Amino acid sequence: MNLHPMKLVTIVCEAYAADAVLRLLAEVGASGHTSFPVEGSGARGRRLADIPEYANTQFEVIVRPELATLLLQRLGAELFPRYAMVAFESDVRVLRADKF
Amino acid sequence: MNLHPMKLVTIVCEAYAADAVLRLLAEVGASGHTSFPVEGSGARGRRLADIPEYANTQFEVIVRPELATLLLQRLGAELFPRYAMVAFESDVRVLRADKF
Amino acid sequence: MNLHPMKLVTIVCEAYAADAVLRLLAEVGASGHTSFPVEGSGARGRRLADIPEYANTQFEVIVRPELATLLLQRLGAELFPRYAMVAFESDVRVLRADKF
Amino acid sequence: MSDALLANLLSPAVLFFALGVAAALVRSELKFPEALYSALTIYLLVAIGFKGGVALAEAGLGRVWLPALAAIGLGAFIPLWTYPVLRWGGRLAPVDAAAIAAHYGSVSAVTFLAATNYLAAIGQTYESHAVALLAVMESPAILVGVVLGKRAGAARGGPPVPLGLVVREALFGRSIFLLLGALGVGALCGPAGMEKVGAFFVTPFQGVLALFLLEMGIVAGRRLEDLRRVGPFLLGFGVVAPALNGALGVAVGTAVGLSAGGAMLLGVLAASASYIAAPAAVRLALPEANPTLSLTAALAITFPFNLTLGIPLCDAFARWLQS
Amino acid sequence: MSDALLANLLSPAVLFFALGVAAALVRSELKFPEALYSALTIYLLVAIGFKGGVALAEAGLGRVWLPALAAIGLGAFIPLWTYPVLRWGGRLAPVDAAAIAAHYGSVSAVTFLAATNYLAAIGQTYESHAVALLAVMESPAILVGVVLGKRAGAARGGPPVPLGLVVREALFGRSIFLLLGALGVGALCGPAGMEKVGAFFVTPFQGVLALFLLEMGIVAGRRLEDLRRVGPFLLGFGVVAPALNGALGVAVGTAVGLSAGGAMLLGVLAASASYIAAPAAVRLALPEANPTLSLTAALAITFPFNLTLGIPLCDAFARWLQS
Amino acid sequence: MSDALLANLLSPAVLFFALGVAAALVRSELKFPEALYSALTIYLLVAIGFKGGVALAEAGLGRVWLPALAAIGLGAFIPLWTYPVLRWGGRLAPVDAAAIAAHYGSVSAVTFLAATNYLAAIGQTYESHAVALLAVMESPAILVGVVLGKRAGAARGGPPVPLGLVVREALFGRSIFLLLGALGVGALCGPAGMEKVGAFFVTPFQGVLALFLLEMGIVAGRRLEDLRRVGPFLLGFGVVAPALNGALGVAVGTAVGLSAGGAMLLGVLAASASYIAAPAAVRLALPEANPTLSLTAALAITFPFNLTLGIPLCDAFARWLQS
Ligand SMILES: Nc1ncnc2c1ncn2[C@@H]1O[C@H](COP(=O)(O)O)[C@@H](O)[C@H]1O
Ligand SMILES: Nc1ncnc2c1ncn2[C@@H]1O[C@H](COP(=O)(O)O)[C@@H](O)[C@H]1O
Ligand SMILES: Nc1ncnc2c1ncn2[C@@H]1O[C@H](COP(=O)(O)O)[C@@H](O)[C@H]1O
Ligand code: NA
Ligand code: NA
Ligand code: NA
Repeated sequence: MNLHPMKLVTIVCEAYAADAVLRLLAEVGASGHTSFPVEGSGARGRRLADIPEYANTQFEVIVRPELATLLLQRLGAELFPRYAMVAFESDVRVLRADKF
Repeated sequence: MNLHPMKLVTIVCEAYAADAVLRLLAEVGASGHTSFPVEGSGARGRRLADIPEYANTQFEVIVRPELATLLLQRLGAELFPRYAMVAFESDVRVLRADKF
Repeated sequence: MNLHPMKLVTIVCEAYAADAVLRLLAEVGASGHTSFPVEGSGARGRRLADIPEYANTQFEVIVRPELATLLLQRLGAELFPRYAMVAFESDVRVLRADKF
Repeated sequence: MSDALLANLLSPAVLFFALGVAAALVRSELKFPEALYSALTIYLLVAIGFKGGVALAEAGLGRVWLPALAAIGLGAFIPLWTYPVLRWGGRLAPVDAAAIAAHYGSVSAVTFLAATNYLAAIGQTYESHAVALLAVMESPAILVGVVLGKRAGAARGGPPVPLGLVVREALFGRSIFLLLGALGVGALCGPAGMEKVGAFFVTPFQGVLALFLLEMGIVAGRRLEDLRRVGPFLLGFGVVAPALNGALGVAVGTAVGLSAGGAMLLGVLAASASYIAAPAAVRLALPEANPTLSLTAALAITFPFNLTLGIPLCDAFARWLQS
Repeated sequence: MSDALLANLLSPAVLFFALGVAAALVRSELKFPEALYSALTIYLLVAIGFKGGVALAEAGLGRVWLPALAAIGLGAFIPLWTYPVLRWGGRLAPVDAAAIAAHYGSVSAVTFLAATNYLAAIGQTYESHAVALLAVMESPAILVGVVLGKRAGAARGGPPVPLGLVVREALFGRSIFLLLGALGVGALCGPAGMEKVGAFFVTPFQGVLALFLLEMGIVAGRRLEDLRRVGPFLLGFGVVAPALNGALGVAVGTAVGLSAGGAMLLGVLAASASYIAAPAAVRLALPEANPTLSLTAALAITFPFNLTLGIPLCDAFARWLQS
Repeated sequence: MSDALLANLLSPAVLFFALGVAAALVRSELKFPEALYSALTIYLLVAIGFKGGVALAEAGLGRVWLPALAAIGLGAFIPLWTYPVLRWGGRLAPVDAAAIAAHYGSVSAVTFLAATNYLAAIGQTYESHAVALLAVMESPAILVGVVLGKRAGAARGGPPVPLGLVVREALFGRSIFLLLGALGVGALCGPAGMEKVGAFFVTPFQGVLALFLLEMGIVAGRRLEDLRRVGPFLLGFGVVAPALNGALGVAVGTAVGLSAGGAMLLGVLAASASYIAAPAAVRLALPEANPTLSLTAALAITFPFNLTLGIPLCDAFARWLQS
């Protein structure tokens, strides 16, 4: 079995930013994504997930290393100024590199 | 305080594969697992989590390094051909290694 | 674009421990957190998330490295003896280090 | 007929379904939480099962066994004719043909409910224990379809799924279990039980169904773009197969002595394609099959077709046949 | 007046709201799952839209177009006077002033419902198609507010949001779509449809609203600590603006020939601030605005004010004006 | 008696519970979303509290204070006798004995509801304000149990939990807060309020309870395999303790002048074990206790026992005592 090094980019943002994030993922060419609702707190206060207006979404995206850099760059330039969000990358080793 | 290096194996799969994944985890001898519903997209299309028939599940399993290899090997051989899924491992350091 | 090394501390615990975890995060000075409901199994048995009395919560906290050590130390000393929980740290690189 | 058709198209149920499709098409961010979808499904299945069980207790098993046998036979037969059509007519992989055949032989409870609403609206009577036919008709086609698929296709890898698991899923899956279980509860309680819980399970039922169809419209509408993946053959199949199965069901129902209303309901059951019970069981038993094909056909083509045209057509055919 | 006020404060709706606020204040771990909040919202919007649509079918469009035009004009006007007040009076950033103005020009369906409950309780009649005013009054203020915000503020970075997206959101957002859609369904079905689904959408309605207000109390109560972030100016604005808008709405309603009950409802609509439709659309169109300001003001100040005092005040003013 | 027993076993509530257990045992993938469980719990607690409050407003506090005091005393007493039995008879750790004692002294609202259903079904009257006894009986045992546990066991590590938090949880926990709050709302609204919201909170109530018991059956059934962890002593305790507490409650109720129906309800309350309020408060106050023991005993042993046998037994004993 071969495992292949990839980057996992994680984005936590207010739910209203979700469409913009999905558009960006499509533009940079991510092959897929996983997302789920979360709640949290940060610089822009508590985001209690009790009503949709305050909900957060977490995105997890596995990408090739060069794509990770591009994705984070554009996130920082285009979406960070507007929305409550954090983003980070980490190293993972995936099964079936051809999927990504 | 001592932190102990372990592997975190993450599996994202269609919900119908969840039973098969749990059986596999039991067979390889994982000491526990965490799971939650997610939605996503990938090679097999969008999986909108609006109805259970399309839902995805994410599994997170902390295992000793040698178990991680075995688990991923069997995932790739037995479940990947059948189900929509991705899997990857990453390095973590856990509190209380005796739990795993 | 600059990415900054940080620690991601992940805590999975029974939902009844959530208040204690949040108090601890405030005490050690974490700048924020993300959380979501999960289900799982471990040393203390299955935790089916079908009723709130059995639910689990996963916390993800991005902190500076020195804070990660402190947080895990106090978790191990104060909360591990009492609650069903696991905790681990991993390495991430964040966008906008000034947020944390 | 065209009056009845218009009345059907202007019923709250169909209009709310159309509204849901519209919401998906204009990409309104309107969506129902998954828990609400599940809650409504549970309510509808329990309510219909319970009501049917009470009716069964009143009617007695004597009047049900023959139509029930016919329904079982019908369910088992449909995959037998649809499989070769899909396999060689549609050039689908054996395992995909078998999976789709299983979906179309099994039934959709919501389509059945819409048909009973239709009958009530036009003042047509029917055997109130007909829900027993719905209950017994979910599993047979799934079992037949799975056997067809197993015979035809070698697994792509991995150990085989134990047969016990498959049978358990076909018999104890979410929707079948709820329906049969509530039927049993209703049969044991009888009218005395209905007096207690009727205000929840009967009085608001039609309104809940209308709300659920709004959600079904959104769900179906969001899958319309999957139609491209499905190909023109399956698109046609999704309309022609229900028409044929519906006619067959009406004929069989008439033959075993059902009233025009009852025969129409058996026709609608035959015409309907399962999108709850079959996907779960087939996915377990035939994981190599592509679920997009069967689920999209059942959900995005056949369900809307039956809701709007199939139901009045079955009704018209049943009246014509029995007049 | 003070009798009516007391009757309002002792209604189940207001008492359950107070209970919810109390739960949040004593930090009881009581909370509603998000799915239940969404389910109740969907139910209330569909039920009110459907009921209004049936009333519309009976009244005919002829009696609605003038008040509807007035409501649209009112909605578009409110941001025009509140924007400068917020911008220069409150020294808020242009984009924040525009966002808040949009929230206060748009409307809150739940406040409207509480007002109709109030009228029913005191035995005051009103035009039952008044819900059409609610439906048409959600969007105009959002569009005006967004234009004000776009003109005033340069984006802080990132590509501009396409205008089409914004208009789509303002017209097809969750709450507007449901309300207008159910209105259309109700208008097409008419009383015959109501007979089918009334047992679900009408009979239990007031009870569902009471339960929802319990949840609204928790939601508002949990945001009370955000009031500190909002500042004293906005706190005052959250009480004074609804009072002025309410009076304006009552006057306009009277001018276009509505009954005392109808004019009161238009007043309540003008007084109410949106916390579902506006946040979604404004967040999309003016992401630079701080959502805590507008949402906290609408949810934690103006909503409770209207629920307890605003509604009886509008009613008293309408009676006085028309007597 | 055996007739009444049979009638109870064939009621929709008990049959749906059995169906849920069966679903878990045959490992049907049927499950309710957590949000639906919470929604049903909220509905049931609010409905029962509100109804009880209205009854209280009509009856006046004068007729309630003595039984309420008796209920509080009973709740506080039960942990005092069960703790030593569990500690020395069952050789349980002090903190576990205290935790279980708290659960059995506190009460289960759903068991109470099933008992009122039972009384209604057999045509037995009872004091309609008896729900006040349910409300006041949740907390006392929790407080007593926590004190017992704190005295007995030194914490295994970590700073002690502030006492204020514990008292707040015991008084303001989810279920107690909802029940007492809705009771207060009902008492303030009176019959006028009931007229508005009764169609939601009263009419469909029994049906909602039946649906909830289906879910409770699944929940209990899925925990049956935890019985192995619990040991034979606790298994016996889960049946014998409710029988004794039930008899005690009936006797106390009779002594303070309750009717046969009212005394039976106090007996059922004493017999029932809490699985909502107690777990939350005890987990907070005595985190060293093993929650599997107390929750499994309450949920998987005592709840089914009371639902099927305990309720008719209490009723029979109450009739015998008062005849
Ligand atoms: N230090 C942190 N650790 C984990 N998640 C965070 C952290 N800071 C912020 N977040 C998440 O990111 C969201 C937006 O952050 P912010 O823009 O800082 O308000 C929050 O609601 C949290 O869910
Ligand atoms: N590149 C990716 N990054 C994150 N998650 C992914 C990615 N690709 C696939 N997934 C997840 O894995 C599921 C199955 O993937 P697939 O088999 O490729 O359709 C998807 O529905 C996603 O939830
Ligand atoms: N090996 C593991 N991998 C992933 N999650 C785990 C593991 N062990 C325990 N957990 C999670 O931590 C929770 C508490 O664990 P425990 O205290 O071991 O019962 C479980 O319910 C799981 O959600
Ligand atoms: Na069929
Ligand atoms: Na307004
Ligand atoms: Na008790």
